[in-house]
Amino acid sequence: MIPASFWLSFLIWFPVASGLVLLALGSRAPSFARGFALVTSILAFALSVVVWIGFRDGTASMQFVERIAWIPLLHVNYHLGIDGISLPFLVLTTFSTVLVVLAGWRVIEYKQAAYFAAFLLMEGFMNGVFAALDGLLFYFFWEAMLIPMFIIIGVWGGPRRIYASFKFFLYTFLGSVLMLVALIYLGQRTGSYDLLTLQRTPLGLGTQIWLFIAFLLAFAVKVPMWPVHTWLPDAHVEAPTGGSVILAAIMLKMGAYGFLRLSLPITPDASRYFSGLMVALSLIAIVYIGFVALVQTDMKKLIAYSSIVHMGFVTLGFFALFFMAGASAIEAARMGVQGGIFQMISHGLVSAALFLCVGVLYDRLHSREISTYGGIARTMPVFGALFVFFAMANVGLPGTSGFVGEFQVILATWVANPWWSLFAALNLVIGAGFTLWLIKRVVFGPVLNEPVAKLVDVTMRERLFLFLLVVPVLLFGLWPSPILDVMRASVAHLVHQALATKIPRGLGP
Amino acid sequence: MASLALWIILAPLMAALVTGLAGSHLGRRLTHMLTIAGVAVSCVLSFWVLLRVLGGARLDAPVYTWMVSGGIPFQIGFLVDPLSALLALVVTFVSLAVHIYSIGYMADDPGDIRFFSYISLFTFAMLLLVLANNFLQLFIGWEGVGLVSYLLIGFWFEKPTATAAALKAFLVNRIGDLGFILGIAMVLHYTGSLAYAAVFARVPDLVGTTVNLGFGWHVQVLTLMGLLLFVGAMGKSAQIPLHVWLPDSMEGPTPISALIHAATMVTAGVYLVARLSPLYIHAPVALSVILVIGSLTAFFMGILGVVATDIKRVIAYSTLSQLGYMMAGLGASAFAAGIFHLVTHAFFKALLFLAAGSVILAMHHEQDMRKMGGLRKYLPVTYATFLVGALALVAFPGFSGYFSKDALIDAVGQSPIAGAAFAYVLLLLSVFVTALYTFRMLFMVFHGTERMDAHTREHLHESPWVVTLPLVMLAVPALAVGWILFHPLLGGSFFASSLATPLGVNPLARFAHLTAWHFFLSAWDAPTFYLMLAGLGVAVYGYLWRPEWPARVAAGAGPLYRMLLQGYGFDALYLRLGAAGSVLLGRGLWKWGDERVIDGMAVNGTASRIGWLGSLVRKLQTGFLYQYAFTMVSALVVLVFWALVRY
Amino acid sequence: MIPLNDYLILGAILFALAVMGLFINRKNLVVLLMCVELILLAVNINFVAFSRYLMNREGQIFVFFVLTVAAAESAIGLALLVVVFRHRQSINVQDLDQLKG
Amino acid sequence: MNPADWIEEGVFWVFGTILVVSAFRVITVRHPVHAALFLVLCFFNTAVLWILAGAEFLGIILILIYVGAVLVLLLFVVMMLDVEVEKLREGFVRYAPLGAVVALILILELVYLFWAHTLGFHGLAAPIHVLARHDNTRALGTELYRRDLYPFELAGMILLVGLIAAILLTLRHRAGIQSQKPSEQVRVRARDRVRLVSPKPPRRGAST
Repeated sequence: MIPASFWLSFLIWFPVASGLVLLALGSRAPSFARGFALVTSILAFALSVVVWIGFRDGTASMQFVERIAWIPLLHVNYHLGIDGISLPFLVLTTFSTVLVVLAGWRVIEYKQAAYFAAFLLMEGFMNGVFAALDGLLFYFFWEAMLIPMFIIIGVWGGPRRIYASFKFFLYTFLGSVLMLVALIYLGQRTGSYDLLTLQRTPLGLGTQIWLFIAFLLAFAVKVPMWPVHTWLPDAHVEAPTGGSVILAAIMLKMGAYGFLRLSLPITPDASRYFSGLMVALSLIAIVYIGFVALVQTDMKKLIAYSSIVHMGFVTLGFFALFFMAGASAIEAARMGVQGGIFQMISHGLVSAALFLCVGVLYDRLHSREISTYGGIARTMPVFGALFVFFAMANVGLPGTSGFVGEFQVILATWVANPWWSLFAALNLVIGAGFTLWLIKRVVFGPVLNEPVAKLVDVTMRERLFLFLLVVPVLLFGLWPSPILDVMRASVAHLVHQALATKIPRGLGP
Repeated sequence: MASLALWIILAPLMAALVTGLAGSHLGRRLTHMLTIAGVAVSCVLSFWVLLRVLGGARLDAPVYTWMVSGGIPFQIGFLVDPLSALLALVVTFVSLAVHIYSIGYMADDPGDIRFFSYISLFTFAMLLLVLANNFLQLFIGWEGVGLVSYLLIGFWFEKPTATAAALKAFLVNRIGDLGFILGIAMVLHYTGSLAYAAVFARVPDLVGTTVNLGFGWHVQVLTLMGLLLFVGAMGKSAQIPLHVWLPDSMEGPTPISALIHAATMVTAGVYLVARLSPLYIHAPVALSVILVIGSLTAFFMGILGVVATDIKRVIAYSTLSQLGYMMAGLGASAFAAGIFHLVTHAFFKALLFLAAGSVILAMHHEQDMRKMGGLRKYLPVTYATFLVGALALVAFPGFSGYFSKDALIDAVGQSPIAGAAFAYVLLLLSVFVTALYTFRMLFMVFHGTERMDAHTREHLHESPWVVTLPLVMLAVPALAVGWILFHPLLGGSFFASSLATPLGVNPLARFAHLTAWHFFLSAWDAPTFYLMLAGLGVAVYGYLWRPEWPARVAAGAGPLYRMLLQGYGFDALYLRLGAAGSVLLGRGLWKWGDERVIDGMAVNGTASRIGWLGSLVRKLQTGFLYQYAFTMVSALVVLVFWALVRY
Repeated sequence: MIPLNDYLILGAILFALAVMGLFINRKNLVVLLMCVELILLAVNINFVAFSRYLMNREGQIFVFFVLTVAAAESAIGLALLVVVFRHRQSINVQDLDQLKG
Repeated sequence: MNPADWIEEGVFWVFGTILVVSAFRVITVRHPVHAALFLVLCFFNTAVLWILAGAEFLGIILILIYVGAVLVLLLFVVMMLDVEVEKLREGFVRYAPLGAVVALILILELVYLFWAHTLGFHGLAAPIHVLARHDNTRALGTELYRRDLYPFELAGMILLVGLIAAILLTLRHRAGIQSQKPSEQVRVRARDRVRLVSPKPPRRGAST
């Protein structure tokens, strides 16, 4: 049976198929491999843009739906569809993949075809996570995506890549297995793995709590939330530039996306039950990790920690919604969730850009230590300007996309509790502290050593992918409306789901 | 009108973008022309807009919807009213002067294209701030000027002190922004909008509402709102205790000190409070705080100017002190007086800085006043204009500073706000201090013995016309603007639609029927005149007649003098508590929290625990079939036994 | 008519003996293989007994398959035995520890 | 109790006892060959018991196929290998008592379990006559070739794989043994066997 719409399937399986072709090709024609990868990724990106154009705003219902029975015995369906929350992430995924292919163009020498193949496979699987509407399909893509990443870190990574890749894999796998248990329980109990059905199924509070804990372990590791964040710095430090980009831009978003797709709508009462804890963890992430980031000596580690801080804003925006009080509670809740989602997208762009910047430096001097550099604004003026620009976006300067999400979250959190808002806003100072201190030590200052004095400025290729990121960062900073308009209806629906109780009447506590 | 406002903003932006992106292809002359043209267009349009505003035109319109979130539209838009139109003109005019000046000042700097791009960008951001009709845009411009300030303080990025000062400026400003953004959150929460008009319309309803901060702590909504927003103003306008960044910001090129750190950006906080006057008149507690902090800043920062030896630092401390005056004026709810002083200060302080820059240029980038002296005859134009600026600064009757500052001090004296008496005394004392450090600087630089080395003396000559022209350009308003604006601003109804009048006693009521001429004539009646003369007298005695005297006084003061040299120890405290403390905390959390507890015990601990368990179990795996068989049978025996007991 | 219990007890005794055989003949690989045959035999006896007393032939069919697998198993087991003996000149179980880490 | 039952009971006890005794001998005799022979005895006795229980087809194939093929193979292998019996008996005496105790406990427990608790098989008075009237072999055949055809084929496949595996494992190529290689003989070409050379005459005066 041919589904009515094939767009999402194509977005998932076209990169996967291309990746397999590249794998089959082996290392026979490296230059063909990268060209092929580039064309594929650009096509996928174009396709996702087409999907964006075809997307209808103003409705929370799923669009581009495909549904075929997959394992009828278990009531598992191949069920795809997107709403306003998942659409921006699809586009972000395809966009990041183009960047990654460009970033790995000349840098990767060992098993080039396999490198690009891994990213194409991952692109497909990540699209799958964002498009899946069936629990088991979601889980399938969720785990499948780990494998290429594991390989990318383990094969093309730095000196401690084996430790990092195992830590990454085991950490994330531990959590997600519990998610599978929760999904199977839901499937057994309701006879359906359909996420939309599960979102409507009434569940007692006790059940919801157990389910929420299982989901939480899966998603909190992925986000990552304090205190299960320690895999991220190691993974980032050891991963090749492309791996870091995808890790930061997309993979971290999976956890938060999971909260939106599973935790909040399926277990709203448990989410409310645990929301205090979640807010506390988010605030700890923002402040604690901010201080930790301050003292890092490794650029990638610093940016990795800064990612955790920014993801803290995301989870804060999501879970503060249970504390909104007063007349504007619903509006504030929506603003918080929207802010969180926007922060995810913006962080995807900005952290990707920062990792690419570090990659540019690493390709030249093969060091990530801050102390290696200093004064590169003298030798690499264009790069210095771009680095400062992205750092400012990371700081959340208005006019860049980094501001929009933080702004909304802080604004919304005030409604929940002014003190939380104060803690979150501390990032204005701490975040500026660690980011600009990095800039001060790397970009500014006198040129201290010979290698830095010999640095050459960014090439056309590097300029291309960095400017490709400048555009959306600036555009969405100056005019965030397009993204917010797309997600508005879906967010409103989500907030409605999260605030409604699902406890069957008479079973409440 | 809207398109007019748009072009005021866009002209410098476009100049900045073109210069920044393609400057190296355009060459120096073209970039200079381009940026100056951009600002000139902006300046002319501002003037025109001001004329139309005088004719009664107003504008409060959105340009585009930035976003809609939580059902609330956040818009970018313009508010053109007397306040913003006046400030836009001041900003563009000073900026134009600085642009022209920079051609000469930055002539031998390799980065001057970048410099011009930055200052045009700054002009854009400042205009965005001034012309905003809502808090969001205000904040965008606010951070935008902060960014450019950061870039320009660290303009000579190979100087470690410059980059450190830039970082410090940004971080201290961010502490202010922390309060500011919380204030914005509060405004949004309680009024449901960020547009000025809508917010001000809702403010009267909020009187008496309290917010529960937990721990049984209830605070008036408007007070808290006003205080939080004032924290932002404190950061930007460098009020105690967030003032520490401004003296260090003198690491930047001198034109920047004139434009950003004297005339425009640092007064953004003053502008903010004045702009929000409809809110502040309902928050007397917040006004008291502003008044006290402003007067403290005015007095104590002024004293620091007396001991500083770097010419730019003296002017920087003077700027701090004058900002304190403005804040005190606002705190006394004499909003018009504060803004008036802002305007006059913008001209004469920019003038002073640019003149100091001219001196520095002539002295081959020597800024230490102890190595100057007697420059009067080498730099006649600079001297003349500097003198005008100095007289304006000390509020010599007839100069612009006199009209604004004496009116401001008078208003503080009239104010019924709590703490006004205290502030009044401090401000009066500051008059003496201001005169002292200003004339000290004037005498040390332009009079007395020539203390520079021979080489420098041979090359001393007046700066080129691109440098002196802006000095003259600014000297004219420093002289005249007080006469022109005194009555319309303080007495007339010029600000009627922009600034709120206080609910109770209006401290400016006395000026309603007072013309500039009458105010000039009444100079003899005010104590300020005599305090100023006293300051002048001490300076003449200490720096012209008996130059060895100040050193003796300093030696006599001992610890007090050292404390002043260290700026009351604020920097040391912040360095130890803020910077070193954060690094220590961060390292502790990282090494102990992350690596020891989480990774060491939880993550790798789990792994090693499993490894240990594995090594135990491994001993059971002998590989001998008979042992397995025996174990199986034994287990079976036990199982069957269990079955027997159970069933 | 013999009760079902008798068959089951017979199977149990046979099974216990066979497992003990595994235990006490700790070194002789051939005897170990024989013990495995005995265990399967014990199981098959139970199958046949149940097949009779439950009035269906499922049990017998199962025995049929068990025999098939047992035959294949002993064939391969003996082949391995021959190979092992050829390499080490011994069928002592304790000598076969190359895979042990 | 009628005589037929007496006979049946007697047959069960006699053959059962022999079965147990011979099984005991399998695990205790010194020599593997003897053990194998006792195992054959076990299988014979089991076959009788199965026939007694109405599974005559299984009883027959147990003797024909299992004893006839598998156990003979076992015997063959045991006799072929030159095993040092004494070395393999090390530790026998040391572990025998413990093994005996555990075995005894297990047996006692099982016996008690079956006697004391009928495990829900109370009502299963054997409907022996129903089965007896039936042609067991035919019935089994029909089921195997109809309903269970698929597993049956699989079983065959398993045997085939076992066959191939056993051959592959034991097959070895010994160096230095002369044998015909038919494939090479067939594949041979004339020019591999005959090499035409056209020697050049030595240059005049080169050697002389």
